[in-house]
Amino acid sequence: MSADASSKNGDRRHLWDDPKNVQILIWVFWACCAIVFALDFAFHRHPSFEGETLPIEEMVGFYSIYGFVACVLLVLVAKQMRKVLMRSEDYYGEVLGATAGEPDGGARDEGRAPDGESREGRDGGD
Amino acid sequence: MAATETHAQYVMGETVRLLDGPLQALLHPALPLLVAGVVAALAPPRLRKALLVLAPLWGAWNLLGFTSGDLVSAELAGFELILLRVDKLAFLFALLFHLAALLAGIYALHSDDRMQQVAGLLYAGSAVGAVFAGDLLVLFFFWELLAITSVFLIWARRETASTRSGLRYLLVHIASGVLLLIGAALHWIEFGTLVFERMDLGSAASWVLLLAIGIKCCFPLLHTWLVDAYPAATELGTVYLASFTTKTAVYALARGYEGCEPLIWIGMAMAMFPIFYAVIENDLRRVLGYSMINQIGFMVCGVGLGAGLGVNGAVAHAFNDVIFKGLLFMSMGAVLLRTGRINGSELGGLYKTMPQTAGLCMVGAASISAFPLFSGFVSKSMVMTEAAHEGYVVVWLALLFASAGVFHHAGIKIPFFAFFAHDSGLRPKEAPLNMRVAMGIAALLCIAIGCFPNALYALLPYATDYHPYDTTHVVQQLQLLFFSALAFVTLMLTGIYPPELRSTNLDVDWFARRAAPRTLRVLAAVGGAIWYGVLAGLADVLKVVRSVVRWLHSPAGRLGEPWPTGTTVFWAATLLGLLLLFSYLGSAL
Amino acid sequence: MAAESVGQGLQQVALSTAFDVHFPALEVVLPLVAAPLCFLFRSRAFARILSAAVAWLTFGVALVLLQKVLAEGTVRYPLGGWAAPYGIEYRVTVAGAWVILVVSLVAALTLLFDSRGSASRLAPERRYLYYSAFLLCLAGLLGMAITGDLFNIFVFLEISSLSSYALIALGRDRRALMASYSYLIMGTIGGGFFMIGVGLLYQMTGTLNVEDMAQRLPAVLDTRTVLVGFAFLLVGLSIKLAVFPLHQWLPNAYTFAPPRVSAFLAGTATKVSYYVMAEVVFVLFGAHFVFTEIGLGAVLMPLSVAAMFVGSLAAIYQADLRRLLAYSSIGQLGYMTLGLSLANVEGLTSGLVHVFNHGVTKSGLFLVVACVGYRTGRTTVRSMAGLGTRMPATSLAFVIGGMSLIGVPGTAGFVSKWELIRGALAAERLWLAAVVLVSSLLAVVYVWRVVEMIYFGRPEGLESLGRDGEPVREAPFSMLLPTLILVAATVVFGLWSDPTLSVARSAAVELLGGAGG
Amino acid sequence: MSAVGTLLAELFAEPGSGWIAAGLLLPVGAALLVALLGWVARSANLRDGATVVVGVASAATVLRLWGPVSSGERPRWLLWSFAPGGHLEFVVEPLGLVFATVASVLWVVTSVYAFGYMRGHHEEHQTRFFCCFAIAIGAAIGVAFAGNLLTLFLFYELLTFSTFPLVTHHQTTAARRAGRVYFGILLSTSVGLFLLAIVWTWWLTGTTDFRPGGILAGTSPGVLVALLLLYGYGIGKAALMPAHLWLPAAMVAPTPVSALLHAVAVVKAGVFSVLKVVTMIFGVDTLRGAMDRVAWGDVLIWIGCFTVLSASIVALRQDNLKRRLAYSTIGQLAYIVLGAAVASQIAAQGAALHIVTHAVGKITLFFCAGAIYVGAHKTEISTMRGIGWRMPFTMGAFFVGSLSIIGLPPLAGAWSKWGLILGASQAGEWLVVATLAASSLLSVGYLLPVVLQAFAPRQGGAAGGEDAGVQEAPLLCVVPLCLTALLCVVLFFWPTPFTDLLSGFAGGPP
Repeated sequence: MSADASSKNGDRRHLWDDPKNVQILIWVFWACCAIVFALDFAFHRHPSFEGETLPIEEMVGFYSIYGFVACVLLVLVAKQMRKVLMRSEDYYGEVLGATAGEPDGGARDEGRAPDGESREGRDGGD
Repeated sequence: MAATETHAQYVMGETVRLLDGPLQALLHPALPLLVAGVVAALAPPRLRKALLVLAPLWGAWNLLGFTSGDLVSAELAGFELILLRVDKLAFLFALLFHLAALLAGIYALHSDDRMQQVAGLLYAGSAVGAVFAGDLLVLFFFWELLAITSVFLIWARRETASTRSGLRYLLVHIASGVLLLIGAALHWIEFGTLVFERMDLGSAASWVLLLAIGIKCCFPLLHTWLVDAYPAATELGTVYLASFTTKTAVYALARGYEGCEPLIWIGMAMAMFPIFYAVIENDLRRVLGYSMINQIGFMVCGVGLGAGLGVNGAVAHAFNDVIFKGLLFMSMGAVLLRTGRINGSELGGLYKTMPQTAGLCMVGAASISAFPLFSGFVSKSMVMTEAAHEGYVVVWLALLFASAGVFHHAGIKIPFFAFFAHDSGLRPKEAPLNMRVAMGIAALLCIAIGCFPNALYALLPYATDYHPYDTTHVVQQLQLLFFSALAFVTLMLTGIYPPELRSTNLDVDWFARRAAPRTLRVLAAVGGAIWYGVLAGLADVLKVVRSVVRWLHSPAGRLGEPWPTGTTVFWAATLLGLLLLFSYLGSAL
Repeated sequence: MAAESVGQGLQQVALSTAFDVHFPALEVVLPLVAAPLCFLFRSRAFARILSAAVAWLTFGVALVLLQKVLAEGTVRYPLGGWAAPYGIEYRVTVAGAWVILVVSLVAALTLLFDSRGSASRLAPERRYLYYSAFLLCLAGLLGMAITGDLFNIFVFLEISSLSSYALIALGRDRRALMASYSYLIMGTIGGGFFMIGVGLLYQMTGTLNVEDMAQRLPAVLDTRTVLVGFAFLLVGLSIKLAVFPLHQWLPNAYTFAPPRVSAFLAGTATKVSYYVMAEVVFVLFGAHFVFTEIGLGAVLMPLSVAAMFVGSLAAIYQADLRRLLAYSSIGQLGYMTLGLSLANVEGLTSGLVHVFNHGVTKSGLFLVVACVGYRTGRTTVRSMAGLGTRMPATSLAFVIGGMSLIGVPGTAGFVSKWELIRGALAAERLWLAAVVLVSSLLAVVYVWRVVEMIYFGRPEGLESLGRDGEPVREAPFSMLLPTLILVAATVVFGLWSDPTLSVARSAAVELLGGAGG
Repeated sequence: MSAVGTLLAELFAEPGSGWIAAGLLLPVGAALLVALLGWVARSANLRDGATVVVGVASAATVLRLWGPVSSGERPRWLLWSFAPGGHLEFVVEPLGLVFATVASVLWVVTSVYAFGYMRGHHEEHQTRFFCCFAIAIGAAIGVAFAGNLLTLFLFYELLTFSTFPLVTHHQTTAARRAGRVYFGILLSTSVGLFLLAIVWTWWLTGTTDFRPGGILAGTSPGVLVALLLLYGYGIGKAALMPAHLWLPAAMVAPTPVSALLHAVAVVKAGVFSVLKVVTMIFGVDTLRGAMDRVAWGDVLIWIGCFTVLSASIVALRQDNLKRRLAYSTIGQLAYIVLGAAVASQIAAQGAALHIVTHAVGKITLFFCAGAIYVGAHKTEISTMRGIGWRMPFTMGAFFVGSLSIIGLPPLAGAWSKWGLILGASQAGEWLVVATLAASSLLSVGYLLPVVLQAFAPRQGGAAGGEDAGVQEAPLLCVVPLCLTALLCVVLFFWPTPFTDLLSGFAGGPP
C-alpha cells in the first residue's frame, strides 16, 4: 500500500524520472502545436455559423487562440476565486478519509467536542 | 402513446402478465436487476459476485425482447398507472444502464461488501424502471428508489463524513422526489392525466417538475449534492453513482422538456461554472464531479436545442459520458483503493507502479476531452453543431470555452496529478485484475464508439445522418485542445498554475451546511424561548388565579370558611329584601 | 326493566285487592307508624329490620304510584274523606311521585347499608332511637312531596327537619352538635319564613290547598301581601335548598352526621325542597308571574351559577371527604336551580332528572366514604391513599361516582348536564352552556385529587393500618352491596337514560302546564 | 331474560348490526376474561391466550363488515337514547371501518408484542394492563362506529379513562405528573370545547347524526369556521399545538402502550374524529365554501402547518427515542388534520389513508423503541451507537418504518402522502403542500440519524465494551415488529382494498 512497502520498485528509474525525457516530450508537444496551428493554412474550414453571424470564427487561428486564451483566463479567474472561497479542509468539521473509526455517530457539527454529540446536534437540516 | 392505448391490465400481486405476442415471456425490464438485488441480499458471496455480472446480462437479454410501442398499465389505488412504456429514448437509456451495471459489476468483483453489491444492483434496476415509467407517479416511485438505494453506496464507506454526506444527499434527493410528487399532483389537476409526455413550460406543474428534475440534473445552485456526495462514496460506489442518477434526470429532461429554450441557457451555465471549481479542487474525484456537471451541461443544452440533432446529441453524449466518466471514476477508484488517498496534493508518480491504470485513465481523459477518434468527440460535436445551427452565438462560444476547460481539468489535471506530476513516493500495486478488465472494456468502448459512431447513432431517438469526421471539425477540435494544453504547459512551467492545496472550497452548499443549520438553531432557540416564555407566563397567571381562588375558597378563605349563623341569617334577610324589591319593581311596572 | 316489572307486579296485587286507592296515604303512614313502633319495642335489631322493610315497602308503593300517575294523571286522596278545599288532600303528581321514588329508593338502600360499629354517638342499646328518627325523617320527606296542602307541607317539613337535627346530632364527632345546632337555627328560620309565607297567602286566598290557592291567586296577584308572601316562601325554601349564600349549614351538617345519615340526607332532603320550590313557583304562582313579572330568573340564575363555582371551588380545598362531597352538593344544587331558573321544559327536566341522578350518585359516594371510614377509621382525602389495591371495589365505586359528578358521558351526571345545556340553548343562552361546561371542569379537579390519592398515594406510617390496627381491606359485603347498587345505577341510568328522562320530562311538562302557566 | 332475547333478536334482525355489537363487545368480553383469568384463575398464560383469541375474533368480526360496507350497505345498530338527542347508535361507514380495522388488527399484533415486552421486563399489574388495553380497544372501535356525535363523545371519553391507568402504569411520581397532564388536557379540551362544539352543532341543526355530506349546510361561514376551530382543539387527541403536550407526557407509559395507544388507538381516534366531523358534520363542500368566504377561514390550516413544522423541529432535537417519536407523531397527526382542514375530497381520502399508513409505520417504530429497551436497555439515541449490528432485525424494521413515515416508495406512506398532496393541490392550499414537502425532509432528519447511529461502525475491535449484553429482544417482540414492517411494504403494493373502500367516502367520486 504505502511507498515504503514496495521498496524494490523504489529503486527502479521510470520513464519520466529523467528530466531529459520530459524535455523531449515538451519539445514534441510544441512541435505538435505548431503543426496543428499550421493546419489552418492547409485546409479551408467551413464556418460553423451560416451567414455573417460570427465572422471572427473564420479568422486564421481562431480556435487555437480561443483555446489558449480560454484556458489562461480559466486558471487566472480560478486563482482569484481561491481568495474568496478557500477554507481550511475541516471547515465543515468533516474530512473524508480522516475520521474512520472515530467514536462519533456522524452527529457532530463543526467539530464540537465529542461529548457534546447528539445532545443537541443531529440537526439534520443540512 | 397515451394511456388510452392500454393493451393489458397489469394486476399487482400477480406475476407479470403481459401482452399478447413477444412480450409474454418477458419480465418488466427493471425486474431482473431488482430481483437480483433482493436475491443478493440473502446470497453467499460467490453467488453475489456472479449476480453482479450475470444480472445485467440477463437484464439486457430480457430488454432486447421489447420493442417500441410496448405498454403495460395497471390500476393501483384508483389511478391508472403506466408501469412500462417502451420507445427508442427509453430503450437507449435502459441499454446504457445495463452496460453501466455490467461494467460496475465487474469492477466490484474484488469486494465482498454485501451492502454495496445489493445497493448497486437495486440502484441500477431503479434507474431502468425510471426510464420505462410511463407516468409521473411511477416515475416518482423509481425516482425515490434511486435515492434510497444509492445512498447506501455512500454510507458503505462507513465514515463519519460520508455518513453525513449521504444524509445530505438523501435529503436533496427526497426533496427532488417530493417536488416530483407535487408536480405530478399539479399535472393531474391541471390536465387530468399523469402520463409523462413532453410539456410546455407554462403550467405550474411543468415548472415544479422542472425543478424536481433539475435537482437530480444538477442545475446551477442545485448541484452541490453531487460534488458533496460522489467523493464521499466508496471506490465502487462512485462508479455506480456516476452512471445512473444524473442520466435518469437527463432522460427525464429529454422526455419532458425537449426544445425548451431556458434549458439552453441553464445548460450553458452548467457547462461553464464548474470548470472554475474543478481547477482549484484538490480531491480528484470531486474534480470529476465538477466535470460531470460540466458534461451534463452539454446534454441539457442539447435537450434545450430540441428535436433532431440537439436531443440526439444530448442522448448520445449521455451514453458516452456514462462510459468515459465511469472509466475515469474507475481509475480514480483504483487509486483510492490502492493508496487510500485521492487528493491531488498527496498523489503523483503513480504511473510507475500502476501503468495500466494510468493508460486506461488517459483513454478516458481523451474521451471526455473529445479528442477525435474517442467517444466524446462524436457526441459533443453534435450539440455544438446544433447550437451553431440554431444561431446561439453566446452559447456556442461558452460551450467552446467549456470544451477547452474540460480538457484542462479532466483531460490533463486528473491523469497528470494522479499519475505524473511530482513523485509522491507512493508505490502501490497495480489495480486488481477485475478492475482493469472493467476499465479495459470501458476504454475499448470509448475508442470503438469514437471510431465507429454509427452503431450508436442507430440507437438514437431521431433519425440522423450526422457525420462527425469532416476535416473542419477535426482540425478545429485539435487546435482547441492542443492550445488549451499549451496554456496548461505554459502556466505550469511559469509557476502561475495554482498548486494543489488541501482545502475546502465554498460552494452554494454553504447555505445548506452552514447558514441553514445555524438559522434553524437560532429559530429553534427563539421559538423555544417564546414557548417557554409563554408557558412561564401562563404558569404565573395560573399562580395568581390559584392564589385568588385559594384566598376566596380555601377552608380559610372568605367563601370557604364556615360562616357564623348570623351571616347566613343576614344573607337570608338580604335575599328576602332583594326579592321583595324585585317583586315590587316587577308588579309596579 | 327489573324495577318496572316489580312495579307492575305490585300494581297487579294492588288492583286485585282494590287497596291501591290508599297508597298515597300508605306511603306516608307506613314510616310514620313504624317510627313509634321502633320506639316502643326498644330493640335495635327489630328497629333495623322494620325500618329497612318499611323503606323498601315505601319504595314499592312509590313505584306503583309513579306507574299510576303516569298512566292516569294526578292521583288525589282526600285524607279522612274530607273533600279538597276543606280537608287535607294528598295529591300525587308525576313530579311528586318521581321525588318520592328517589327518596324511598335512597332510604331503602341506605338502610340496607350495614352501618356496623359505633358510627353514631348512641349507645348500642339506644340505637333504636336512631331508626325512629330516621323513619320520621323519611315520613316527613315523603309527606312533603305527596301532600297537596301548603300547611301540611310545612308540617312535614318540620317533621323531617326536626328529626334530621336529631340525626345529625348523633354524629360521633362532638362538632356534630354544633352543626346540628346551626342547622336547627337556619332550618327554623327557613321553616318560619315558609310559615309566614303560607300565612300571608292564606290570608289573601282563604285556602291552603295548593290547587285551590293557585286558582284564587291570580285575582290578588298584584297585592303587596301576596308578593311578600311569595318572597318569604321562596327564601324559606332557599334555605332548605342551600341556595348559594344560604348554603352554609349544609357542609357541617353532612360532614359530622353519622355516615348513613349523610348519605340519606344528601340524596333526599334538598331534593324534596327542590320539588316544593318547583311546585310553588310553577303551580302556585305560575311561571309567567314568577319569571316574567317578578323576574326571579335575574336573581336565581346568577346565584345558581355562583353556587356551581363556589361549591366546586371550595370542594377542591377540602381535606375531609364528606366535606368535599358536601361542597360538591352545593355546586350540584346550583345546576338544579339553574335548570329551574331557565323556566323551560328542558331546564326543569334537567333539574328533576338531576334529583334522581345526583341523589343516587351522591348517596353512593357518601356510602363509599362510609365504607372507607369503617375500614380506615378516617374520612380524610389522605385516608384514601393507596386504597386502589386494598379496597379495589370501593375505590372503583368512588371513581365512577366521581365521574358522574364531573358529568362524564356514560354516567348519570352527563344526562342531566346535557339536558341542562339543552335548556340553556332553548333559552337562547349559549354562554350559559359554556359556563356549565367550564364549571364541570372544576369537578374534575376535586374528584381527581381523590382519585390520584387512591391510586398514587402512598400511606405513610400508621396510615396503612385500619382503625383497629389491622391492615385495611375491602369493606364487608353488606356495606358494599348498596354502595355498588347506587354506583351501578349511575352508569346504568347514564347509558340508558330513557326511563329517567321521560318521567322527568313529563313531570316538567306537568309542572309548567300547571295553573297560571 | 326475555329482554335479553328481544335484544338479541333486534340485534340480528338488521343486517350487520350483530357484527357491530360483536365487534364492540368482544373487547369488553376480553377485558372481563382477562380480569377473570388474571385475578381469579391467576394464570398468566391463559390470560394472554384469551387476549389473543378474543383479539383475533374481534378483528375477524370487524373484517366481516368489509363485505357489506364495500357493497354500499351501512349497517347500523340503534340502542337506546343515552342523552336527549343522542341515541346510542352505531353506523358503519367506510372511514370508521378503516379505523376499526386498523385498531382491531393492530391490537392482536400489539398484544403479542406486549407479552414479550411485559414479560421480558417483568412488569407488574399485567392483568390490569391487559384489561384496560382491551377496554381501550373497545372504546376505539366504539369511536369508529359511532353513528352520531354524542355516541362518539361517549367512547372518546371512555378511551381517555381507560387509557389513564395504562399511561400511569408504573404509579410513580413521574407517572402521576404525566397522568395529570394527559388527563387534564384531554378531559378539559373535550369537556370544555368538544362538548361545547357538539352542543352548538346540535343547537344549529337539531341533530348530531353523522350524515354523508354533512349536516351544517346553510350555516353562516363565520360560525362554521369558529366551530371548526372548536372541534380542532376540542378533540385534544388530535394533538394540535399547543394541545399536544399530553402526548410527549404520555410517553412514561410502557412501550406497548405508546405503540398502540399513541400510534394507533388514542391519537388516531382523535384525528379520525376530526376527519369524521369534517366530512360528515360539516361536509367538505360546505366547509370549503365557508373557508373561502371568511378572511381567517384557513386558520386551522395555519395551525396545522405550524404544528407539523414545529413538532418536526422539536423532534430533531430530542435525544430520547420515544420522545422523538412522540413529536414525530404530533407532526404526522397534523397531516391528517390538514387533510381534513383543506376540505377537499381527495385530501380527506389521503388523510384517511394516512390513518392506516402512519399507524402501521409508527407502530413499527415504537415496537423497535421498546425492543431496543428490552434488548439493549437504552432509551437515548446518543447511546445507541452500533447496536444495529447486534439487533439487525429490529433496526432493519426501524429503517423500513422510518422510510414509510417519510413517505418513500416502496412503502405505504407514499400513498397517503400522495393523496394529501394531491388534495391540497386541488384545493389550492399551497401552504399545505409546502409544509408536507418540508416535513418529509425534516422527518428524514429526525428518523434516519437513529438508523445511522445504530449502524455506525463499531469502535475498533471493542469486543465487550459498551454494547456487551446487547442482543435482539425476545422473539415475541421481534416477530410483531417485523410483521408490521412487512405490512408497510405490503400496503404499498396492495393499497387497493383501502383506497377502494375509501373512494368517495367524503361525498362523491374524486
